[in-house]
Amino acid sequence: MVHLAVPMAETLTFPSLQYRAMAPILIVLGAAVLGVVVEALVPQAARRAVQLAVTLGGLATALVFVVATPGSELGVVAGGTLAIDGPGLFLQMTILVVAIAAMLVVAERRVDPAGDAFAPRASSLVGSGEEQEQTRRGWSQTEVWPLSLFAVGGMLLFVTANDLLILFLALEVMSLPLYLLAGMARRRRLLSQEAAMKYFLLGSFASAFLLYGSAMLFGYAGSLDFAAIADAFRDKPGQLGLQVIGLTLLGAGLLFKAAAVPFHMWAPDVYQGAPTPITGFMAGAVKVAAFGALLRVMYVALGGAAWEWQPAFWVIASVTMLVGVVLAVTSSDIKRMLAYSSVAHAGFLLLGVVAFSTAGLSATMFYLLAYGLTTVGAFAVVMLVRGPSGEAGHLSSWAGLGRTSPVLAGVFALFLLALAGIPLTSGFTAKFGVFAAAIEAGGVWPVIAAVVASAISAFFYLKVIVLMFFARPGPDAPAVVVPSLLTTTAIGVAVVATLLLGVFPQAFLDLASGSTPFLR
Amino acid sequence: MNVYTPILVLGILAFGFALFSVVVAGITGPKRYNRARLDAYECGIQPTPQPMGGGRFPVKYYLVAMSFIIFDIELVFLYPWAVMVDDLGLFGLVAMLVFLTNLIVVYAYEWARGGLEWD
Amino acid sequence: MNALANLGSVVAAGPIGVEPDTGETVTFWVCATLAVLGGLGMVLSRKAVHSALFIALTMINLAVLYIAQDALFLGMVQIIVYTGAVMMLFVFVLMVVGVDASDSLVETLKGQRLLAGIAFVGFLGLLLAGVVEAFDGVPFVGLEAANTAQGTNVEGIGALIFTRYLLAFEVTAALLITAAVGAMVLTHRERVEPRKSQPELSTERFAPGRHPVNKPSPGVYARNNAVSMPALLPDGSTAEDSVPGPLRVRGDAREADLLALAEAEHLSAHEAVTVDDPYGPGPGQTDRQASGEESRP
Amino acid sequence: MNPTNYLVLSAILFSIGAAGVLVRRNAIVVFMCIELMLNASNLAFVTFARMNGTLDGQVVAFFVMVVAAAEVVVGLAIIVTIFRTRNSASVDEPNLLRL
Repeated sequence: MVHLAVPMAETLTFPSLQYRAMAPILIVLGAAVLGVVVEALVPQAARRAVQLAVTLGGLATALVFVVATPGSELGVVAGGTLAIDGPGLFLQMTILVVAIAAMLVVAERRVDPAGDAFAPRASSLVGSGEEQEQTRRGWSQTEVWPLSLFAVGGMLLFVTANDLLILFLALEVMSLPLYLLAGMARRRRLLSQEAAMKYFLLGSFASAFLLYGSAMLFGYAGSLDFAAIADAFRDKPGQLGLQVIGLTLLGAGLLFKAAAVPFHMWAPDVYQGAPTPITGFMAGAVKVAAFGALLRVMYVALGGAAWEWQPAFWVIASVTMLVGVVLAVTSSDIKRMLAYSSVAHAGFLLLGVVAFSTAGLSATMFYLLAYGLTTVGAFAVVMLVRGPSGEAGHLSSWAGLGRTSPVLAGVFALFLLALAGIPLTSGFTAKFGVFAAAIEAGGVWPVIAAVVASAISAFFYLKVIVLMFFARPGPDAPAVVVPSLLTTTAIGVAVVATLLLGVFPQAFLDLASGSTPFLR
Repeated sequence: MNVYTPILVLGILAFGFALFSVVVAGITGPKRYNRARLDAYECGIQPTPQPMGGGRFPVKYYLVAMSFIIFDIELVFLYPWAVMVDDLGLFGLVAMLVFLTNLIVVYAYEWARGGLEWD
Repeated sequence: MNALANLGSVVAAGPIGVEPDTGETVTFWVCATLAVLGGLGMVLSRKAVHSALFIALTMINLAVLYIAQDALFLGMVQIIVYTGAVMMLFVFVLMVVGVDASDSLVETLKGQRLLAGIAFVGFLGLLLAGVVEAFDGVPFVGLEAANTAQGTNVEGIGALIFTRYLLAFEVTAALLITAAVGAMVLTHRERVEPRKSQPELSTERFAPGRHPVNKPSPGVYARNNAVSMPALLPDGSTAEDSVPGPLRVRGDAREADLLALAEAEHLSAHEAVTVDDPYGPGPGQTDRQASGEESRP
Repeated sequence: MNPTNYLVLSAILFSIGAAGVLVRRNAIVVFMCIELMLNASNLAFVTFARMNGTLDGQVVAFFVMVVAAAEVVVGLAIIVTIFRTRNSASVDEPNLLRL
């Protein structure tokens, strides 16, 4: 045998797996696998209830484990591929809270007379007799739950990835279920499927760039580990071209998920086409995950090259904000408007990232918490305003909503004010934090651009509010549906968070700043 | 000569054989044409260009193709594990069992939901 | 396995921390040329099937280059997973979608191709500048030591997967489950009604208006041997259901040809067949006549 | 031969793939172009592995192949589904998502 000819094999050292530190990730992924088992074993009628219990139970347990992680468990775990540290835990907590709220909205089935927001079977042809029969029998595509759990598991990995390979894998674990979920809407299925295809093609295009960037950084540093890459940037001058290519392509891949200009073109189409609960989930949780990963990559791995990426990021941040708000002003569909608003918020968030300081890190994390919850709430409200053939997307049908259903319009107005960054809402505190961090880092001009963008954004948010409260309802005024307890809870959580983070933000600001900095 | 020569020779042989077969068949085979010869045989279908909507695979076989890929990947993971099984010991066995459990879950799901039924 | 391992060690014995030798140089230039041609062919060919074949060419050549670079296991996986499974799925989907589906190469956005070309050249230039600047003249450390640390290349990779990259390995399982569930959700049409049992099927078969026995077989005459030709009933009319359903649906069924009808009439009148043959010689005797060979019994 | 040639080849293939994504309109061909980009990345990883004398790069390339396979299953399922709904697989065709 060949073995005789070669030297004795080196003995292997197995990684010590710190299960406690990885518990939230393992719980969520385990719950997802359990969800697939449920799909296999539980009969159709009972599936939804069981899946709901597994999903919410899994997410809540993971949240408890995240919050209760003892400080002694913090560290770089799983053979150095995962960093469970303060920012990582804060971001994981944010993702889980946003995901729980989003899952409550996903579970809603009182709003649409036919059932939940998803096709009874995504494989049936639209409008076929088969589909009508499935709708009549009240079937629902319960695979939505395990798929969402896989996406959440990917997000939890994404924000703690400390290694280029795990970063890439986590990106895919997060994205693949979302591509699928985007194409499963009950109403306007073709639009939904086109959104899924667009999201998929552009998303894999972006992850190919991320991968090539990783390859270049691997070639430069000789290691996949973030800490080793940071050391290389510190100790190994030269090969500048390789550094720049690597961080540009890696940054492009991450900025795509964050929906920053010029990688934003998927956002409006996908947000509009996807089932609205999933849109809320994507807009809230994916944004948190993408920025979490971006923060870690930029601060830990590429921190030594900050002088290389900071100028470009100042520009990207400014352009993203301005392009986002200008496009939002011109859109007449409520979901597209919120999508462009999410692009603009990516720009504001980038201000915190590019500040490259502890203040910037904690401000960005606080912003993500505030923005994530507000967005989930806003999309939940969008789901409730319905015309005869589904959601009333066009802005004109929102006219006079303040008169017919003042509570709902008031809640939506609160969310819009928070997104605009009006004082006493979470949006104000969040924006104030990133602006301060950016000015501290010398980005005066980008902050001026941000103030201008905020002013423009206030214009279109207020336009919607004025439309709701001061315009007369049109002849085809949509009906506002009273949701079940699930969605009500989600909206309630979002309202409380929006007010709490706006009026008494200090505890959360302390939590965010107390969790910095990144371990490496 | 070096180590690449056998590979190169093998490649040339394979290519040459394919070329030889095609060319020789064309040269030595008898050529007798008539209309009936172009017809499909008794059980065959008329050799006309397929109209749109025909000549496609049914989509249900996608699941078969998908299962092939999933278990193909299982195979390429099993191979390095099998080669290293003595060194990896219990640790590797448990790691592999966790992985396999996941794939068994996939299999159970497909089976229970009728994804493996042939008709 | 033994042969593979031997090949691995032989290949590994080639370039060790030095310039690649002549054999590798030749391999590189042959395979690199083919790989680039495959890539260009994929982008430029009009039909999706041709694109698929071109990219398969690229992938196989990349597999050879992996093996040439001491990545024996990876070369094999490239062939098994990429060329064997992934491209198979691509071609399969092309068969589902219809092989004929070709791409109109007409630009939908004006000047888009020009812009893409410029972007291509610029991007390539940047990549090349960066890579060449960084590594020009840097020698390879080589994988001799790494490949033999655990015995062979496969064992070295196995050792890494199950130690440092264990988490990545387990996370891959999540990806595979997602893929399988996704494929099921999107393409598996679940039965609304339970499957019919044998007794139910046979009751149905004997219901009024159904065919309890075989349908008439198609008109396979001496002059025409394809199933798309309907059979003739004794009264000279055609039996429509003698042609298989799918052919009828697709419009592939042919008219019973007039020659055959005339023939049938003559036969029924016990006359010799003297109709002019509008199609040329039929099967059977015609082979020999057409080729001018000697006729032999 | 200069070992950098492998990296040059990888850059060329990656650029061809990226250009193909921008030029082609058929969703399946666009997806093939993305696969070419992943392959080019793998070649870079394998070359760097040899340059650095560690197997890490090969392991990454191995995982990328596995990820690509999962991605293909999901992506082609989406494309097949949309095709069944619309009997066409062109990215631009009756595009409801345009403003």
